[in-house]
Order: sequence, then C-alpha cells, then structure tokens
Amino acid sequence: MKQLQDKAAELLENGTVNLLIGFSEDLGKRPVPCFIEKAEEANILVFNQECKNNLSVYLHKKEVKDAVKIGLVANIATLRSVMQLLSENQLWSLTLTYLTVNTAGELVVLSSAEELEAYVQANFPTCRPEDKEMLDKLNAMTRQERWAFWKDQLSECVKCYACRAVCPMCYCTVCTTECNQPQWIKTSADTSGNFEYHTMRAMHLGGRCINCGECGRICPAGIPVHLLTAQMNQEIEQEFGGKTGWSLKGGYAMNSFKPGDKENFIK
Amino acid sequence: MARIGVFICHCGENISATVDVDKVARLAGKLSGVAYSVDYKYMCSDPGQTLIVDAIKEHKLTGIVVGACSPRMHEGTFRKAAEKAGINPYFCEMANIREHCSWVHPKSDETTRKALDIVRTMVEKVKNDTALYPIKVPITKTALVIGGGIAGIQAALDIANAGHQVIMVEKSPSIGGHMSQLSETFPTLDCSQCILTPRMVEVAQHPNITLHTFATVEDVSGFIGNFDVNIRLKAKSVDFEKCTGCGSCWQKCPSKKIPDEFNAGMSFRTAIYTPFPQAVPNKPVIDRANCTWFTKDGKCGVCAKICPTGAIDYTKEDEILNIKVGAIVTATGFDIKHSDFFPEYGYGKHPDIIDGLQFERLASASGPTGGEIRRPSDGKIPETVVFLACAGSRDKAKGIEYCSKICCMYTAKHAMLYKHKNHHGKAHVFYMDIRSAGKSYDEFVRRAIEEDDVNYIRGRVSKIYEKNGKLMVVGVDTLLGAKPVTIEADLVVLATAVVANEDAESVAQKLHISYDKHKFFAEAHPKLKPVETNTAGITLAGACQSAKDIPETVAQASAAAAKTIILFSGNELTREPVVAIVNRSAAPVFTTCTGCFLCQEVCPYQAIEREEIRDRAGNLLMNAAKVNAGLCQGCGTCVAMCRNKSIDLQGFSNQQMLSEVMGLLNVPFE
Amino acid sequence: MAETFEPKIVAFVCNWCTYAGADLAGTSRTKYETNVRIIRFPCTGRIDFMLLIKAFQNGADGIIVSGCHPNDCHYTSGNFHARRRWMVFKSMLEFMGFPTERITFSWVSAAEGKKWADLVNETTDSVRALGSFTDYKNLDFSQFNQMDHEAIAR
Amino acid sequence: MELKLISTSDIAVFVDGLLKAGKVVVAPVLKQSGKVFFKPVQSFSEVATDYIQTAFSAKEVVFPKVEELFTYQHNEEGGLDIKDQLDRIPETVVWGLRPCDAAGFDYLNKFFLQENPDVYFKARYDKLTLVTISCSKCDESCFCTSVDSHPGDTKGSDILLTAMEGKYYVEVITEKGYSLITSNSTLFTSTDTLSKESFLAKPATQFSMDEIKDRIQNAYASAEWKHASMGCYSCGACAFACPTCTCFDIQDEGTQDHGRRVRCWDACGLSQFTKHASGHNPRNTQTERRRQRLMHKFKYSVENLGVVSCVGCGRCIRVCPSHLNIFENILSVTK
Repeated sequence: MKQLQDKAAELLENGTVNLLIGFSEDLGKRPVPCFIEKAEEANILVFNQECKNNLSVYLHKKEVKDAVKIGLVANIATLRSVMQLLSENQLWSLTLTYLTVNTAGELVVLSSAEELEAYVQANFPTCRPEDKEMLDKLNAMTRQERWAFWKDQLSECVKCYACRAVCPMCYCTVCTTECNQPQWIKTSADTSGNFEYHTMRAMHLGGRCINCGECGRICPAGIPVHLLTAQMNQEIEQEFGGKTGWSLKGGYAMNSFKPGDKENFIK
Repeated sequence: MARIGVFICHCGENISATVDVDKVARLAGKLSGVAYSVDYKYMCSDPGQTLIVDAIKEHKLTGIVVGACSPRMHEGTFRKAAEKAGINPYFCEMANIREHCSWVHPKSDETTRKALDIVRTMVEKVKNDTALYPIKVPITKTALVIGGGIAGIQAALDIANAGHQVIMVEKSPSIGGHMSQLSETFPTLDCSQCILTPRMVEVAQHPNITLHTFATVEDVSGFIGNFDVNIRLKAKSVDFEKCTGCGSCWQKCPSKKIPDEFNAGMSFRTAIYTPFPQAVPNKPVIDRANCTWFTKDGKCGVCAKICPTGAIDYTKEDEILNIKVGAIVTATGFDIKHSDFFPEYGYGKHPDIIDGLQFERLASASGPTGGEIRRPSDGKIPETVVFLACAGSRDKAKGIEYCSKICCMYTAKHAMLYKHKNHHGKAHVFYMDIRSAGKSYDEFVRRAIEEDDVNYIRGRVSKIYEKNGKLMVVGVDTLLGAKPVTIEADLVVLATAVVANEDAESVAQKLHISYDKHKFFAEAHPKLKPVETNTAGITLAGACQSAKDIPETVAQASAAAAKTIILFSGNELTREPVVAIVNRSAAPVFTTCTGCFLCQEVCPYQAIEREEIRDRAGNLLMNAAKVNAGLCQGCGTCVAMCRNKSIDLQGFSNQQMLSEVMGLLNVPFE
Repeated sequence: MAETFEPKIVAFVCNWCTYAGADLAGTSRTKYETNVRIIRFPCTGRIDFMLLIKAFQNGADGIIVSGCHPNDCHYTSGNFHARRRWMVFKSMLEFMGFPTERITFSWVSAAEGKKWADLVNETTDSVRALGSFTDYKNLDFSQFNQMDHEAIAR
Repeated sequence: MELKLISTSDIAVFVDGLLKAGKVVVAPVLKQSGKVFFKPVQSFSEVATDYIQTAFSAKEVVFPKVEELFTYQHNEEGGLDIKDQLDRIPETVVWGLRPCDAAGFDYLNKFFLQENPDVYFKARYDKLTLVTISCSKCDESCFCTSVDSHPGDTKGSDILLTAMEGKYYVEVITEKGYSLITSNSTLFTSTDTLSKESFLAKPATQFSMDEIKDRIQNAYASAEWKHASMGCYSCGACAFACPTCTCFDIQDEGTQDHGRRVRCWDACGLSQFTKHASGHNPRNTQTERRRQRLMHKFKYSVENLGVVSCVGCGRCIRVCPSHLNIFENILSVTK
C-alpha cells in the first residue's frame, strides 16, 4: 500500500501524471473511486480485493480527458478493458500510466501500451467461476424456464442505465437508446422495452465485453445482466476464436468472417 | 406534411384478376398522409405515366407509391416519371403487388389484404424518403498498368489507342513477361517472340504510353478516378538518356556467373545486363546484388571505363515518382513451382529433371542451346523424355487443389516439339486427365498422340531416381489394370503448378484488393464481374487472377481496358446515391460517430476513411469515420454493424426500414 | 365460426438473390401461402437485428431472413457478415429463452423461385402450428399497468 | 389520530382480509436476487418481513415507471380515437413501506397536486392507502433523522405500525386509514399509551436541516461540486431508486396511425436529460448534473414547495455504482 502511495506521489510530483484515478475508503471503509491531482493526497490510496470498480470507465469522462496524462490504479479486468479500448481506437488523446499489483503482491508500473499488452497477456483472467456456474445452470434449463427467468428478472429493470454507465465499452456519445430518429429502443421500462434494451446491449457487447462483471454487480434491481454478455463471449470465443482485450490489434469477431463459419442453422 | 399519391396498376389482368384493385386504391386513399389514390389498367404505358405526372402536379404530391410489378422491372420508369413531374425521383417507391402477390396467390380477400399491406408499407417508406442526387466523381483520365507481360501490354495498348494516357510499371528491366520466354505457342506452334516483340516495341513507341521498367508500386491511396500512386524507380545505375544500347559494357563485365533468369537458370548472365536480345527497352541495368562495384566496395568499374557515352552512374539511387491516375489495371502475372518443390522427384537436385519453363528455353532458338533439346547435365540429346502433367496441381496434399489449366496443352506442345526435333526419340506423357477445352485444343493433343506418336500414360509418377546414368521414372498405368510402369528416361519435364507471384500478397495489400487463399487476386464477382476487383477502378488482367493461357489473358486484358475506357468516357463518374453516410452535425457534437473504426473492416470496398475533426486552432478533437461516396457500393453492412447508428444508408435508411416494419405490422383499421 | 389462426410472417430479404427469387416465383406463377410480407434490403449485411426484435414486438408471429448463398453475395461478403451476426443473435435469443424456431434463416438465390415458395409454405405451416406469438406481446405492460388490468378482470 | 393494538398473529388475517375485500395489496417481496421489491401480492405469505429497505421506493404505485396515458387509433373517417385507463384503477393498499417512503408520498402529493393537479397521479392516489411500518433496524446509509424525520415518523402515512413483542402499535392517522381498520375492527384493540421509542432504530444524524437550509444558499458556487461528482458514472440509479424523484419523459410509441402515449421515468443525472435539439447542453458535465440533483432536493424544492425533498432513506447511497454519498456531498458543499 505504502509502495503504491509513494509511486503515485512520485508520478504526480514529477509530472508523469496529472491525474491519478484509484481507490480510497469512504466512512464505511468501503473502497470508492478517487481522483488525485496532488502528490500529498496520494496517501489516501488503497488497493485490495474489494476494489472492484472498473475505473477505465472514467477515461471517457470529459474532466478526466482534460487532464491528458492519467495514472490508473487498476485490477486485471480494468487493464484488460483498457486493452480493448486501445484496440478500438479510443483513448488516443491520453497518455496513460498503469499501476497494479501482481499475484505476488508486488507493485507493477506499466508505462506503455506494449508493456500493458505483455502484462495482460501474462496475467490473462479466465471466466469467473461464479459466472460459469450461473451460465451452466441457465443453459441447462429448458427454453421456457429461461424465458420465465429473464422475464421475471427484466421486469424489475427501471432503465436507469447503470449497466451502460459502468461499462467501459459503452463509450458511445449518443447511445442507440437515445436515438429518436428513428426511435429504436422504447424509452418505456416495461418488460418488452427492457428485453429490447438488454438484447441490444448484449449484441453490441458480444465479442467486445471483457467480462469484468461490473454491470451485474451494480444493478440496483439485482439483475445479472453480465450473464448475457458473458454467454455471448463464451459463444463467440467457441465459434470464432479470439479473446477480447487480448491484443492491441483487436480482432473483433463480429466484423470479420471465415468462409467456413457455421451455417447448419440456415435452410 | 406528406402528400402521397398511390397508383395501383391492374397490369391488364395480371394484378386485377386476383386482387381487388379498386378496393386497394380506395383503402390506400384513407391512409394517413395519402392525398390521392387511383387505379389504372397499365401504369407503365404512356397514358399511365402521364396520369402519374399530371396527378403529381395537380395534387401537389410530395411522393408516390406505384403498386404494380417488381421494382427490378419498372422502378426506373416510374422514377423518371416522378422526375418529369418535378419531384426528386427518390420519392418514388414501388409496391410489388404482382410478383409477390397477385401472381402467387388465388383471388381472395386475403390476397387483396396482402396487396394493401404491401402498399401501406411502401407508403410508410415514402414518408421517410429523402431527396437524393447522383454522386459525381471527377476522373483523372490516366491509367496505371502494373505489369509488362502480355496482359499488361494488351491492356496498355488498348487504353492508349482509345486516346488515354497510360503509365506502365514493370519490375524487371524489360517488358515481355513469361510470354517472351516461350518457344512456340499452342495450338498453332507459331513462335512466341515473333508475335510478341512487335507489341513490345509498340508499347515503347506509343505516344500515350509512359514506360517505367525496373520499377515497382510503392503505395496506392485514393479511389476510383482519383488514385494517388507512388512508384519506386529502382536505381538502374545506367543513364538511359545517354546509353545507346551498344552492349560493350555487358560484354566486358567480369561478373559472368550469375544464373540467368530469362533462361530459367540454365545459363549465366553478367552483372550489368539486358535480360534478352529483344528486350524493351534494350538498355542494360546493373544488378547491384551481384556487381563487384557494390559488393566489394568500389572495386572493378570496368563498365564505366568502357562505356563510350559515360552512361554508367554508380551513385544513382532509387527514386519515388508520384503519379495521379484514374484507373489501375493489375497485370502482375504468375510464377510456377520449381522442381525443388517435389521431394518424390529428387528435390530438384538432378539437373535433368526440369520444369516446363526450362524446357521452353531449351526448345527456343534464342535459348542456351540455340533451340536444340539437350539435357542440362551433359549436353547430350535425350533419347527418351518423360513429361509429367499435373506436377503439384490438383493435389490437396501439396496445398494446390486447383487445376493449373495450361499444363495439358503445353505438355502436348513440348512432346511435339521434342518429337519434331528428334524423330527417333521416345516421348512419354504421364497425365491424370487431359483438359483440352479450347478452340483447336483437343485436335492439338490428338495430333501429338496420333501423328507424333507421343505415348500418353494415364497415371501418376510416384518417384524418380537415378540408376546407371538413367532416370528411372516409376509410375502406374491406370488404364492397363493399374500396372506399375518404370521408364528409363534421359530427361524428365515436370509441368509444375502455376502459382501466384511471391509478392502477390503485398501487391494486393498495397492496392487494397482482396485475394484468395492461394494469393491469386479476387475478382469482384466470380460470374458477373470477373474483371473488376472489389475496389472500384481497379481491374485484373491475366494470370494474377488465376492460371490462364495467352488468348484468355489477352481477352481479359482487353476487357480490363474496356472497363477503363468506359470509366474514362465521361469527365465525371455518376453514381447511384444509394451510399452510406456518417452523420455530421454542428459543434459541439460534430458527429455521433465515436471513431472505433470497427466498420472499416466490414467494408468490402475500403470506402470508409478516417477524418480528423479539429477546432479552429487546429487541435484534434476527435476521429470519425467518413464514407467515400466514390467507393461505396451501398451494401449497408457497415450500417448494421454500427452500434450507435452513426452510419446510415441513403435509400434504405434506418428510419425507412423501421417505418416499413412498423407500417407493415400496425394495421390502422380493418 | 371458429377461425383458424393465420400467422403474420415478415420476410427480411436481400435485393439481389431472395427478392429476385421471389420475383421468379411470381413470374413462374408458383402458388404459396399469403401470410408472408417482404421487406427489401440491399443486402443481408444491411439487416439490423433490432428490426427483427421490432417486428416481433409489433406483432409478427414468424420471421424469415434470407439472402444470397455463400460466395454469391452481390457485395462479396455481406452475407458472410450476416451469417455470423445471425448465429450470435440466435444463440443470444436462445439464451434469453426466446422461441427461435419462429425465425427461419435461409439462402434463396435468384434462380430458386420454387425454394422460396417452399420456404414460405414450410415456415407458415410451422408457425401456424406454434400459434400466435403472445409471449412477446404480453410484455407490453409494466407490473402496475398489468395490475390495473388484472384488477378489472377480477 | 386513533391508537390501537393488533397482535402479530392477526397481521396476516388483516392483510388477507384486505385482499378478500378486493383490494390490491402491494407489499415487500423478497426475490431470488436477494433484493426486496414492492409487488402486488395474493396472500400475506408472500410478504417479506426481514428487510431494512426495499430496493426501490413505493412511488411506483402512484407514479409508475411506465404510465400509459392513453392509446390512440386512426379511424377510417380520418380522425383519432383516444382512450385512457383512468377508470380502471383499483383500490390499492401499500403495505409495509418505511416512514421515510411515506414521507416521500407527502412530497409527491405536493409536487403532483399543488397548482395544476396531475389527473393520473390523483386517480391513483385517491384510491391508495399507505400502511407504514416503523423501522426497527437501520444501516450506515440511513439518515432520516438528519432531514427532519425519524424511524417512527407518521408523515405521509395513513396507518403507522410499530412492532413490539407479540404485537404492533397501530397509529391510525387519516380517514383512509380509519376506514381500513373499521372493515376489520375485530382484530384491533384500543389503547391510550404510546411509547414506541425503545422499539425504533437509531440512525446516525449527519447534520441538522436548520443549518443546511441556511448554508446551502451559497452552495451553488462551491468548488467541492467537482470533487463530489467526479466519481459519478452518469446513470440514473439514484433517481430511479429515490422516493421523491419525479422527473419524467413523455413519449409516443407506435406509428402515426396507432399507438400509445406513455410517461416514463427520467433522471436529471443522465447526460441527455437537458440536451437541446441544437446539440447544446446547458448541463454538459456531471458536475453540473449532480449539483442540480442535490440542489433540487435541498434548496429548490424548499423554495418551490416548502419542503426538503430528501427523506433520508439512503437508497441513492446503496445503489450508487461508485458509492457516492449524498450526505457527505451535502456536508462538503455547504462547508
């Protein structure tokens, strides 16, 4: 912790970083995102297993972009999402330095995209076991049971768009939900409008989602929306190969094809 | 507010026999936004069209729906009528109530209801139509021809003869290509150089053709009508302005042991050289990789001393020439597999196992043996020659599934040439099938078998080894009960597979054209666009696309030239405005495009470009996609890919398509 | 009089192959079921999955999506991209418990008028057997609208 | 006000009696996600009893997340047929909401019915009875005592129940409450003494409203807003969970010929909320949007309607993906 705080202070002090995004603790000792501009404030930084927020979302924020030189205290999921963002030509205006703690508990500082790529590939996360368990459970259900499951879950959605807001891949300045010429997605948070929204969200994230699970974790209605994208990723990986957030070159499965792709479902 | 006219055609009785056209017109008239509705016997007839034109004017219609036949039939007709009446033609839509309704369903209320549904759907579309205008693209009327073989020569001459400028780029020191290496040509056995050389000279002398030999394409940008190309002019080390082509230099050059590419490695050339006596241009270049001046740091210099005009210049460097062209003909040709590709035939280690091109040089009067067929090892005239067709071709295990197409014919030719020169020699041909479809082709093969006594054996050769100075060719004769055969040969000629050039992939990438898994360049459509590529303005000629013989190559080259000449026939290119467009709006939004550029990869036409949006001080604010309307063909794959609908397709816009779906399913009244 | 259920089927087809194939069915006077309504797209690559959802939401009972056979695409690769998208979309819907048997994906070329007619007939038969697609239509109320309606019913 | 007692075992009889009488009962229900939601129930057995706070407030009963205002249909004569649902609204009882939520109804009432009454809200509210249950537990997000309320507050309720050992205090506050009791009068016994304090939760008091009301006057220009909103992801979770947030958006769904007009929840924290057609957005940054939300709760609603529109339920703190804390923010900007 001290090492992290010292390094952060050093980066802020010597001007490598203008703004450092990390975690501090709130009154209830819960880790919360924090934004540090001065070296002397770096002592509020914490980093532990409970630091789950995917802080890369903030890189799309205007106030953050204005700072240009950004330090990011990040868990592996966050680093992986940065990889995906870089491959999608985002973050071009930023100079990024990443601070993370490896499995041995040591502080790691990554100061270029290439270093980041090497680190992410060496520490690439597997599908989270709790997600895998839920996916298997759902896939084992009958079609009708799954329909009932999602119908019940999605009836609680209020379209607060928190799932979209916490997703680093949902960086569109105007989301399709906000298109009104034509109105693709109903603004209504009735179940049909919710199905529409979540299907669209999952389709747009399939092959791009980095499985950080934040959308499901923070849903105020407790809907496991992250399972939709996790399932899509699993499916896409199986059928077409490639891993999201693996390479700086990208390799988005949905904008490529192979002549021999599966087509046994086509008459 | 939309004022839409609906025109329901009876098509004689083709529609009215099963659809209650009167009812459709009557109910369509009650749809919101419909200001006028009528039915008529033949809408496409002159009076029918006049009816439409008059109605548009009289009722001040803003758009029309013609309920008649397929848009593939008469969309153009009615759009012209709409234009005549003063409205934008893209405010006319056709409701296909004939092919998709009256012809395929019996007379019933249901059929009439369906016709009305189709009309209503199109009414909803018209409400969301926008005025579109043909896209004009200016054209630079200069063509670039890449490759100086027979394909490039033919295309260049055709285009130049039509009065347009042509720039030809050839990577070797002379044009002529593989055809210049051939001895005689099938099926007429006329001499290859005799028919080619005049064409080569014509290219060199044509006032409309600028020739750059010893040059390669460095990079290509731009689009149809407006390509921007950089050409690398490799340093020739000889000033062509001064050189008279006298030849003293290469006669005196001390580096004489360089395998001669023109003779397929069967003789040697010097470091300063012209590839062959009839070369165009007939002036030498220095092969720096083999010249002592360059490899041994300034030693030698004989050619500079001997040159009577002082044309030798060792200090020359590669130059980059920037040119602007409107169209590109790709005629980069092919290569063949060499005998070292075949472990079963001795990895090319035996000098008397040669490939087809080497045999051409042996048989050629300008070749290393002066046209006498002698074996490379000892120069003896072979008494038994075995020819192997399909060496590598049609062999999945070798990774070459395709037929190389020309081998059956040239093998027959080789066997005949050998027999003509050595009447007592024995010629055997191992073959899989004889593919001799072509004018006078089968007759030619029959002639080899019947008149020239060439022994055709249907079967493959499993191995060749040397024994007592003979080549033992071990094969099987499948027509004689699959009996093994062994032939003692003096010379073996492999008709090796035709393959893409080694640098084909990098050429394709520079040109942004696609290629197949064998690195042959891909045509835009296998049936209907065999000459075009996916990149508008770039055409293909010859064997860079697939294995071809000379007449086919020449025909395709002329076709590529014709496509180019068509393009050059106007000052501007007019294109259908059904193209994709990335939205743009005022600051501070500029566009909703986030610049992820995931759309770039799905575009088959490389029509999506990057645009940098800057503020007045020049600071980069954002990157956004931009569609080059000159390249876009309007498939709309990018539109469905774009997550936040920043790209739309004119004529099939999101608003239009969604309105159609909504209009179709939301029945206003029953 | 008990009316048999007649499904509404929307067909999303490409201009160059399936639309032309349906035209050919017409010129050949091949008779088929009246339930299908065609929407023309330039290419299957243009067909946005959202349109399929919208169609179901607005009352379609079945959907046909059809275009050129692989390698026949007028634009070379639109159908290849579409094929991937359909595969993923279909498995996505299946995961959500959506009855994907209501969507028929097909390749129908410009020469396959007969195949088009057969496709429409088969799809109509199978969707007719599945019955009206109420699952989706019933989602159109939030729980408190639903509550109102149920209360009235009681 | 009348004061009564009901035994814990009779609670189920009371609720099931309401259902039998044809009323719709909306009560907390525990769902598989582990969260508690207000749901229409068919029997008391479905009702959750062990919870601090429901995931969302009960405002949905009077201000649904999607309110169908009317349907329209183009007719053959060229006109439009318009139908609404107002006459179909049933008698409804909300059971088991917390005093903070009930206080929220007090605010909703003022917002929707003062000046130009909203017919949709009124139609629902007129048929609604609120049976509140005092809080016996709280967590670190609760701060009702800071906003002039407390875990046993009767504000906004028709009936307030407070659990004791084996029985409940029943405070009958309004006429609506009274008529609910009378239909089941045998279950209730009268009492005179009310001492519920010992059964109530003790949430921490973060500030005093009297001080904040003064200090917030100058808060608009505070530099702390940026800090207070830096972590905000710009979602609408806080607003949608809030018992007093009333922003909505009106949309027509359907085609020109046929469809419905709906009123949907909206949130001032969403980036498109104030965006103009021109592309200009007067509240372009999250700093401005979060300031708007908090200033509205603590200043503007006081000025416009005379009440603070934060009831201290703490939902916005619990749902916030980045754990933004409303009372910490209020304290920092009023420093």
